Amino acid sequence: MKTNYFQVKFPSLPENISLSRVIVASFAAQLDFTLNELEEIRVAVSEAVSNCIIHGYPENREGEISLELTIDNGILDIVVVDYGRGIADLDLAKTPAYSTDPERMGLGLVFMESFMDEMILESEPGKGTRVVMRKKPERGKGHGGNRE
Amino acid sequence: MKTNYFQVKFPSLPENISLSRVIVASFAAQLDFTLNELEEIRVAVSEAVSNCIIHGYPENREGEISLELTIDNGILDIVVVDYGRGIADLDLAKTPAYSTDPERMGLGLVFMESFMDEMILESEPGKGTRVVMRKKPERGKGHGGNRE
Amino acid sequence: MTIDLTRAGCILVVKVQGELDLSTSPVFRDKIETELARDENIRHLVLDLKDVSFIDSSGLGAVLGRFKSISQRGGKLVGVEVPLHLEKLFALSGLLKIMIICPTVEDALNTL
Amino acid sequence: MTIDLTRAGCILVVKVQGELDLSTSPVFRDKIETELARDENIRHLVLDLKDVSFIDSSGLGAVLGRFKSISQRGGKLVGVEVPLHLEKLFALSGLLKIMIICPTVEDALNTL
Ligand SMILES: Nc1ncnc2c1ncn2[C@@H]1O[C@H](COP(=O)(O)OP(=O)(O)O)[C@@H](O)[C@H]1O
Ligand SMILES: Nc1ncnc2c1ncn2[C@@H]1O[C@H](COP(=O)(O)OP(=O)(O)O)[C@@H](O)[C@H]1O
Repeated sequence: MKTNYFQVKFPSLPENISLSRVIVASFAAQLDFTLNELEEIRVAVSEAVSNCIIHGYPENREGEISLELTIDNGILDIVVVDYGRGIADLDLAKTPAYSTDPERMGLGLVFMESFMDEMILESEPGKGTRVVMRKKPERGKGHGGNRE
Repeated sequence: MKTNYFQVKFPSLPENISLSRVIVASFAAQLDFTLNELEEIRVAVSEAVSNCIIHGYPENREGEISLELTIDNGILDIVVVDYGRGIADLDLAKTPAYSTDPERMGLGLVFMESFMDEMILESEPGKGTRVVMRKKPERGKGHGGNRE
Repeated sequence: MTIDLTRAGCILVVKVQGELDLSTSPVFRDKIETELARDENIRHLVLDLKDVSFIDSSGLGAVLGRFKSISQRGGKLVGVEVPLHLEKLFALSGLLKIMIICPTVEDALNTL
Repeated sequence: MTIDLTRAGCILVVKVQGELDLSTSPVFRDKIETELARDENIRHLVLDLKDVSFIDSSGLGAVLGRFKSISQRGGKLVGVEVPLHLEKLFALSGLLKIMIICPTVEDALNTL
């Protein structure tokens, strides 16, 4: 299978979260993911994009979000970036139930980590945050990388 | 209603045409288009992206396609760009049933023109082609621009 | 997302359709809170989640918030017709420990 | 997109499901042309388009191509169960002038 990608940029408006889920689910469907895996990917992307909107650009400050999807060698890579507030303590941020917002559950990063095969969080306070996530279809695992 | 946009870049693979339709239909649904209008928009974008793949990057040459969607003041703008072969004679290209490919119907540009309110075709041979399309929901027409 | 509210005695039954995320949760919250504020006789909350096609941590947080409101009145939160993908997230988030799950609205009304 | 081929005497009935665009039309073309090449007794072509959710000029071109193939054998092309959005594009593209439209497969078989 050929390498494929979608690079998407959009403003941090809540109504764009559902569209980012639609895009990632349609793109990921080019691999042999189960419906359950596609659902997990949708949740992970929803959390990542929501975090950009709530935490990266707080108080409805409008900024740009970049969503980069790649399929290479049967593996889906997702990169979500904002150019906003950033995170000072990455380990603290990843702690289950930790949130800087009392109204929120602190489960976004936990969901991303448990629903994707890999999740890497990078951030520089004042510059922005970058989440890299990777997932390979369960059905393709153990059969070597490329199925074509 | 706030200004919104989606800027998308992807390689000229035929399997990406359906994804470009999904994106534009979901984005356009943020305006008050009828199902019939959404269908017309899907066809127009399908034609524009297909043209980039067949004519812009012929013989499966791989290149990048840019799809830019904007909603401003209740109007949808769509810009589709390739950096490929380009068109020497724009008026000839727009002639119904004209195609440089004997297997094709020569209706793509005709459909774009008749399904959208406005269509502008720009091109420089050897540099690429740019299609700008605009559509406003029929239900919003005659009521002034902005509904919020 | 759409929200339908109906009353059965002291129970408020809320039917949710569509996606429950950051963009739609405020509507979910406001519709229910407005109704709770309007009518002090409401004691329990039943959420019919059959047609919820998506939920994430923002949506789960909105459900937890309603649990808090209804607990303050000494009432219970019941989820009915919960799709499998939602139940999984309810379990992961700990919501299953605080809310009651029933198969149907009727079961919920009989249980409460 | 999926294609199902069935035979009724000298008629090849083709049921198409999904989207007919640049990416899927080659499959549509190849499946039908292979069958036509394999069996010279096929005379007419019936396309059941009920479950075609999308078509554009690439898909219309693929339908036109099949009209050409079947005409060369002296046969006819019939479209059945044509959804409204497809019929509109058939009309705009001129395809309605060369293909027969019938409500159902049965009607088509009785007409041919
Ligand atoms: N994109 C981001 N920009 C700034 N801070 C972030 C971002 N993503 C996460 N954080 C920080 O990490 C914390 C934990 O995030 P998360 O696990 O998603 O939970 P929640 O969104 O419920 O707070 C957030 O409360 C926030 O302080
Ligand atoms: N993006 C493009 N790059 C290069 N040439 C193009 C492009 N779009 C259209 N053309 C030219 O214009 C002609 C007419 O286009 P169109 O009306 O879409 O019909 P068709 O795609 O069936 O040929 C094409 O045959 C091609 O020569």
